[in-house]
Amino acid sequence: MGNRSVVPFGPQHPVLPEPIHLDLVLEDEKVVDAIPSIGFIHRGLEKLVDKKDFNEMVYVAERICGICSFGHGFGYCDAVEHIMDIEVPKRADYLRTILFEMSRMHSHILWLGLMADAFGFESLFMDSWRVREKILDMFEAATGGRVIFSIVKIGGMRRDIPNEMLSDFLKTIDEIEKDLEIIIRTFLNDRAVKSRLCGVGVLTPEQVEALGCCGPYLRGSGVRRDTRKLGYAAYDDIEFDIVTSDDCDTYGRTYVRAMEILQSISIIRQAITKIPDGPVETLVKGFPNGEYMTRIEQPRGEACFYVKASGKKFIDRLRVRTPTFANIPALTQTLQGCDLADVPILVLAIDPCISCTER
Amino acid sequence: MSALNYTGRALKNLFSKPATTKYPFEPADFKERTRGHVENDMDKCILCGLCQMKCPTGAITVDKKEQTWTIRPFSCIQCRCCVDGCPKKSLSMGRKYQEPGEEKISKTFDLSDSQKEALAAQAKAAAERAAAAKAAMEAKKKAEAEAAAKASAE
Amino acid sequence: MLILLFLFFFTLMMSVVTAMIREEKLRGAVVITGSIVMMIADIVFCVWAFTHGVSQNGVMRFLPESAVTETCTYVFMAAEVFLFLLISVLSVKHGKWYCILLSAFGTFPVLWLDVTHKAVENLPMLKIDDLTIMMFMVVGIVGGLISIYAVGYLHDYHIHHKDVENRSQHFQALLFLFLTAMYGLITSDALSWMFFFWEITSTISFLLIGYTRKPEAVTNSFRALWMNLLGGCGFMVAIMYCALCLHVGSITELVELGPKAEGIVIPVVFLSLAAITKSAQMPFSRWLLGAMVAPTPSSALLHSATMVKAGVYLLIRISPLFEGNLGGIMITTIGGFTFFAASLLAISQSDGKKVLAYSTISNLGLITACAGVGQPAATWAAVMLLLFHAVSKSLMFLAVGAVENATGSRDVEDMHGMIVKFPKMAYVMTVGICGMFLAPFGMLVAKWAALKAYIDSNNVTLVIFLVFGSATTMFYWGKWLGKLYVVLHQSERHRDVVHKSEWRVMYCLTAMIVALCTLFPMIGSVFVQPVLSQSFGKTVGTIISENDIRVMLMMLVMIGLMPVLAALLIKNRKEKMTMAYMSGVNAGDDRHFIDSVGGIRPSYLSNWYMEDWFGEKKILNPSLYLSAAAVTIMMIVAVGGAL
Amino acid sequence: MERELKEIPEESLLNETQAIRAEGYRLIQICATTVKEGGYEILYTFGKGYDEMNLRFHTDGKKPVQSISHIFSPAWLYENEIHDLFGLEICDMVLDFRGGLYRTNEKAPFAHKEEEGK
Amino acid sequence: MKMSKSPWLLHYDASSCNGCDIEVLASTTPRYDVERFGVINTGNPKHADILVVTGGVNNQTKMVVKQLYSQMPDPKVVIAAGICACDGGIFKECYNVNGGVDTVIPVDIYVPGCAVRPEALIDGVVKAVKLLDEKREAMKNHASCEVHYSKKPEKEDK
Amino acid sequence: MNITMALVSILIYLVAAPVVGLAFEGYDRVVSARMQNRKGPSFFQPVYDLCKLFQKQSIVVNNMQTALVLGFVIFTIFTGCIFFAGGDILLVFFAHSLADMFLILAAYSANSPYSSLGAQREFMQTMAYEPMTLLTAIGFYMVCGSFNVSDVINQDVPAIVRAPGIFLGFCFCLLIIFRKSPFDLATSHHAHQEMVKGLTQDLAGNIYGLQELGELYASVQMLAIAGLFFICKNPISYVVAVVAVIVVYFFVLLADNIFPRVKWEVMLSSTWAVTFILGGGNFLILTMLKIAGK
Ligand code: SF4
Ligand code: SF4
Ligand code: SF4
Ligand code: SF4
Ligand code: SF4
Ligand code: SF4
Ligand code: SF4
Ligand code: SF4
Repeated sequence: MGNRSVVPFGPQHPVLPEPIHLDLVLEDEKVVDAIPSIGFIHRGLEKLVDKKDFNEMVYVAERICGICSFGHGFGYCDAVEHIMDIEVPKRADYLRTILFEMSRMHSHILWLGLMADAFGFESLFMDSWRVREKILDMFEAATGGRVIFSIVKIGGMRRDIPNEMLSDFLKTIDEIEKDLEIIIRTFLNDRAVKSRLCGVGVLTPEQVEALGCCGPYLRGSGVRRDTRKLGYAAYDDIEFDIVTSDDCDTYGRTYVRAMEILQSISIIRQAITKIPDGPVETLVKGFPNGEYMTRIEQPRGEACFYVKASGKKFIDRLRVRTPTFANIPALTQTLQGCDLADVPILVLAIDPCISCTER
Repeated sequence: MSALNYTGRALKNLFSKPATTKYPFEPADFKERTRGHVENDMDKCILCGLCQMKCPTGAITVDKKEQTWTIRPFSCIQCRCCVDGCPKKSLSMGRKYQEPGEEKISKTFDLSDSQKEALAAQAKAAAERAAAAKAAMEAKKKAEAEAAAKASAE
Repeated sequence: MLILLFLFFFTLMMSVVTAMIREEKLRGAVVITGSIVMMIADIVFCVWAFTHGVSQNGVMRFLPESAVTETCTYVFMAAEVFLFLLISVLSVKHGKWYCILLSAFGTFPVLWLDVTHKAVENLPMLKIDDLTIMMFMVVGIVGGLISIYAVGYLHDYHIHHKDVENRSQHFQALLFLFLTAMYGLITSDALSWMFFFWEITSTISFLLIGYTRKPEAVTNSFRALWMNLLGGCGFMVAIMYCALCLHVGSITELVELGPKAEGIVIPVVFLSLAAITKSAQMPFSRWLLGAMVAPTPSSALLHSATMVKAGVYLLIRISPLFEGNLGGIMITTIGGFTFFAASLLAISQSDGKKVLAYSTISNLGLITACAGVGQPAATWAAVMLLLFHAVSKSLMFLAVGAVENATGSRDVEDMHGMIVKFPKMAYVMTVGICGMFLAPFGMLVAKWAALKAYIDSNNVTLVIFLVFGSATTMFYWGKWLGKLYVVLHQSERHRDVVHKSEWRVMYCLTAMIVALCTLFPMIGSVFVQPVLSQSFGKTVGTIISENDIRVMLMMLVMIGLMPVLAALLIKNRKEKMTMAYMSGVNAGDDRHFIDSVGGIRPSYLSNWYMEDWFGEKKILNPSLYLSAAAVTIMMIVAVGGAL
Repeated sequence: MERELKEIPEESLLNETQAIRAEGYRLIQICATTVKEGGYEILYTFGKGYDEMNLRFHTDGKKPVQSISHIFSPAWLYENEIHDLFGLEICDMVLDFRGGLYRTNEKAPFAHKEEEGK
Repeated sequence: MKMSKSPWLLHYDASSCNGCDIEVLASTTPRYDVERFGVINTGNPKHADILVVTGGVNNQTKMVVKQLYSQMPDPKVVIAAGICACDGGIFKECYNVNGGVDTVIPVDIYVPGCAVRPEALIDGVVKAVKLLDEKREAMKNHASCEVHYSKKPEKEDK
Repeated sequence: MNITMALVSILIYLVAAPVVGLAFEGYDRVVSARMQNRKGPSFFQPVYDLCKLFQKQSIVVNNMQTALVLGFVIFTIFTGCIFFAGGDILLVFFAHSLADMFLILAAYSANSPYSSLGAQREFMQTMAYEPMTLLTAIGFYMVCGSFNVSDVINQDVPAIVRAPGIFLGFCFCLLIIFRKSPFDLATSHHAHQEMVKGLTQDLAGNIYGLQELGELYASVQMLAIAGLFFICKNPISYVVAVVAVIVVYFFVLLADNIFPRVKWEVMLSSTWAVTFILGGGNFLILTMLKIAGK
């Protein structure tokens, strides 16, 4: 029967504000095969190490992605700090943790909104993004930027966040928590919403491990692994449980993300109460020499920053393996056999950040 | 499992005040730390060129000859690097962002007259010092040469 | 009267003559002239019958002298034995023993009836009324046109299908023979005569389906045979019962008994059984699909326009007997169900002929259901449906056949972009398809009348079947129509290998559709209403109000003006041409895009077929079982109740 | 977290990988680096729980590198990337884009180390 | 009625870091709600009046940007949102960044910022909208039309 | 209804329908925005939008598009004329599907994947709601003994009294016809859809404007049918009908804002189920009443 057709999905496509391209092989509305192409926003920024010195690379690293900009800046600094054996002041570690978790919150809320948009629930999308603005306000107050912060540096933080501001944050976070209640309830309990999420893109724990997935995508399939438990920054001092879900489908992933927002709220509260006073940066002397790979938990999962340097102003190699990159093989797998109407949902399920994927 | 969870919020929103700002009909409110644009206090700048060197996008040009400091706001990524690195604290971050425009303008600032004078004075002083040093050096050389000549003569 | 005889024997003679001419060119000429003569005779006969007898008395019945009847009866008996032998020989050859049994069971009791003179005698054997005239128009004109079409078609067919032995003279001969039988069938009033022609058409259909002699064709032909023979057995039982218990021998007499007569239900259900097998209603629908292996002219003529109509023709004839009895319920349920189920099934088909086949089954279901209501208004709708369907559907078959010869495929998907590649054909098909389902074209009008009639007869189930069924009908026709209208820029045109004669035939049919749409109020009131008034014994009022007719004619005119308007528009506007949207990766035109690996790939989107929902695998068997159960139960109940 | 780095000869890549797979590791990443002295080194990182296992070998880039995508299925993505950015031939990938994954302005931009400095 | 009252917007991410993208999207959400000015975020070039491009362009997105631009009906305005779109930003030295959007299509309004602020974007849209009216006036005099199809179809499709 | 009356009401329809349609759309835009806690556009935004579309350049993918879209508009308007001239409701629905067919063909003709997908889905939608619309016409016939609008409005009691199920079923279908969540499958105003804009993907500039105009006429017509349920001899009933239509539309908007979009399977089966239960059930009861009444 001659009813197989190939549809170019993306790079310009409204449910994918980012230019990923998929060749969807369709049979009616069924997707029988999907081939991704991810080269559209490749910039080649890893090669910038030849042109920017290791300090300037922080600005580049931050702009690997605008959503978890903080994490990328941090990850890069962490790797260099390891190579150079720099002890970061405790207060800086706590500030980093707080900002990191705020990033996670804003990223997950953003994701919830986009997901709502993907299944056509416009008011839910609007509501999520309304709440997110409050977090951006906090960012702006603390760092002066809404999405790109320019606040970490090798050896600590460029600016301190005063304690009064931190306690204001606590209040805002309470508000956010209240606002989120109905949003999370709609996502997790609404029958109509569940009908779009449950049973879509099922991957068993074995499959996600074999496909090398990470982040909420992994935990949504019941695997308990969260790189934060490695204890970088101040995570060692903070109590939190890894959120997992045994649903193994897009609903599970949604659940994990929704719960991680609440978890971040709790982490921020703990960190703000525990934060010590003191300096936020140490002096950095000399040039890095050696190699190191930092693994951190970005909102979308584990990101690896591999830095190799040979004692010069310019490092030899920076390689960033981002979570989306790791999840793309899983995406292609779940797309096979899904409905066309599920494609946006499945693409969003990995929370794609093509910017960092292609760098 | 429940249905129609969102009905209440939708209806409530309908009858409550929207969350929308009044911008552009009212001015936007920026936070104290907002990184909007780079300002240079031309009273303080010494045209050392450090900012030009540090800027990751090359948005700043310092022309020592013409005594101007130029920024291309359509290249500046508000990283605040120049501000932090300015030895004279002449740079600062303004809270208002650069206005959008039909052209990628660049803004050139002349050194303020007082600063020009100060710089000139400094330069003069430096030149004098240099001249003095030169003179001293030459005198020394001369002395040495003389001493050498003396020695060879002996 | 002479004209009728001429028509009859001329067609028969044509059959014999074509069978004997080997030389293709000559045969073609003979067939074309013969067909034209036949069509003219047919029209003359219709006009004559209409202006004489019929218009005055509403009906003409012929009571031939008994000597003639006698002779005919013997001829028929001989022919029947011959048919039986033919079937037996072929069945033995292919190891299908059960066909012999069925054939024997259908043939011999009737022979016995005639031989023992138990049959009712001194009957008016023939009857001509408006309905007959209408059928004559359909059979004669559509049949003639298709015979002409077949000349060119077969020529190409054998060019493309080298593996099939060229037996086109037989094919042509059988077509004429079939037409003869059809003429006989529609003029017969006596049940036994009708039965005789009935069996002939079954056999010819069997032979034509097996034309290619490929294994698949053989299997399908035997499936068609046994189902039709089974129907024949039903017919036979009805005849026996009528003769032995009710002492009637003709349809007219049977109808005169009225729906309330004692035991009437038995012949009614058995005749219905015969009718639903012939009209390929569920559960007997599968033979019609199998019949699609036959060359297209036979599909167009036998399996859509005429032979399958014999079943519903019979139902229309006896429709007054359905009022308020189990036979009626059985027929309406089966018909309504078939209408809905077959249209669902058609959604999942991409083979053009299969879509047509399912659509035929579906529409026949609608006609069946209409006839089964037993109300004049419903029967009016049935007759109109029959008329429109015959013309539109045969056009579609011919068009698909022509496309297949021109492009090598009859798949709907391959008609992608026809408007650019083969514009003439696209327009012809557009008329054919619109004729099948869109307002203000014929089928829809008839469907509308049917709907009204169902509501008025308080038949809730039928209304529900109809509303759902017409929605599904729209889907499968609509997506076919859509495929034709894809504009594929700069595509190569198909070479127009379709013969002039074929084009002429298709143009004729297209014109007929348009004419029918324009003239349907007149046809309805002049031809159909009188028949109904007479057979139902009451006057039948207007079915569709004048206002609506006016509105629809306006729509028709507007649609007619659309192309003109379009032409004007395109002339006077200068639009910017741009590429179709493909997410921004068109490869420089709007037929290709750049795929994931950087290659260039043609862009093409197929229609939806939704095998998982409407596929044959999903719903064919359940609906067959369901309908089989329904038929069995209702027959048992009806027969049991009557006895 | 345990972290281990093994330098291996190029030929034993498949064997080592196979063994690692058998131990229940997953693929974390593959990273190629241009070595100043010439050639490339390729670093494979595998993980099991929080533990990490690295393999590294040096290749001169003259003969194709074996793909491990038969052993670790997501490897095709990394390997295609390395092929496109470093110009290394990689053979037997399960999904081969043949250079179409990143359609970069210049071919294999990482193949050569640029002179340092701005 | 002025065109400026209903600017529909098409957003394309040519190679941005997402920072600008999410800010473009954020400007459609309740806080900034550009729909106050009639802006609808259509995903379809054929319905759009304003093309908002974020990020610099590379050879692969160059075609896409060009094509989207050509699919928009006149009058149309292009906004380059973010420093990357204006001149390549921090990535302008990357081997795979050709520079700002103006290397490919004419840009009407540059909106700076890294990331671009929603307020700036609103200002940009307000400016763009005025241009729409101007262009409409200019367009009344000449109607452009161009056809570009490949010469010959390669064989039959499917 | 005599000829002059009919002509007058057709004239009023031709002029007023776009205005009413735009008013409803403005109502839609404002209320939706407010439900999403946004300020939203002005009430007159749809007017601006439409005017803008007509000022844009016309770009086409092929030359047939214009003609087909024009066909859609002409027949949609014609459909309304039948209705407002007091014509046959059944014919109104038939003409409506004819008009829709033109739009679908326009989408098909573009040969773009998204247009074609939109066309398929539009077929699916039509297939989903058509049984219910036919039943609506039948319902009027059962209640009033005539398919003609002119007879329906001369009833003593409004149709809603005896056909509440059919009314509800019809309202359910309005969700599909107005392309609202959960059923905006074939195209959508806010294009966050896997289909991009589906059906209207390749219509641009003033041709898209034409299509929008057609949709306005169509939606007014559908709202009028919903209102027809409330109309009887009594002049006050017209006021009731207007209020009822506004309320119905409000619920459509509410549904739009509290549901995710569903897949076609769910749309088809739920719509058919509603048709069968509400429409079919109501029809069955009406039939039984009729038989009993005899
Ligand atoms: S996923 Fe986020 S960053 Fe990426 S395009 Fe969408 S909104 Fe922007
Ligand atoms: S995937 Fe990478 S770039 Fe994208 S948001 Fe996450 S960490 Fe940032
Ligand atoms: S670093 Fe400061 S003092 Fe030096 S040139 Fe720049 S602005 Fe002037
Ligand atoms: S310390 Fe500063 S002022 Fe002195 S030479 Fe260095 S850069 Fe120039
Ligand atoms: S803020 Fe950053 S980008 Fe802007 S001028 Fe200063 S250093 Fe350059
Ligand atoms: S290229 Fe021209 S002639 Fe060919 S299909 Fe397109 S519009 Fe028609
Ligand atoms: S301008 Fe800044 S925020 Fe925007 S895309 Fe470029 S790097 Fe990202
Ligand atoms: S082909 Fe040339 S002249 Fe004709 S419309 Fe196109 S651009 Fe104008």
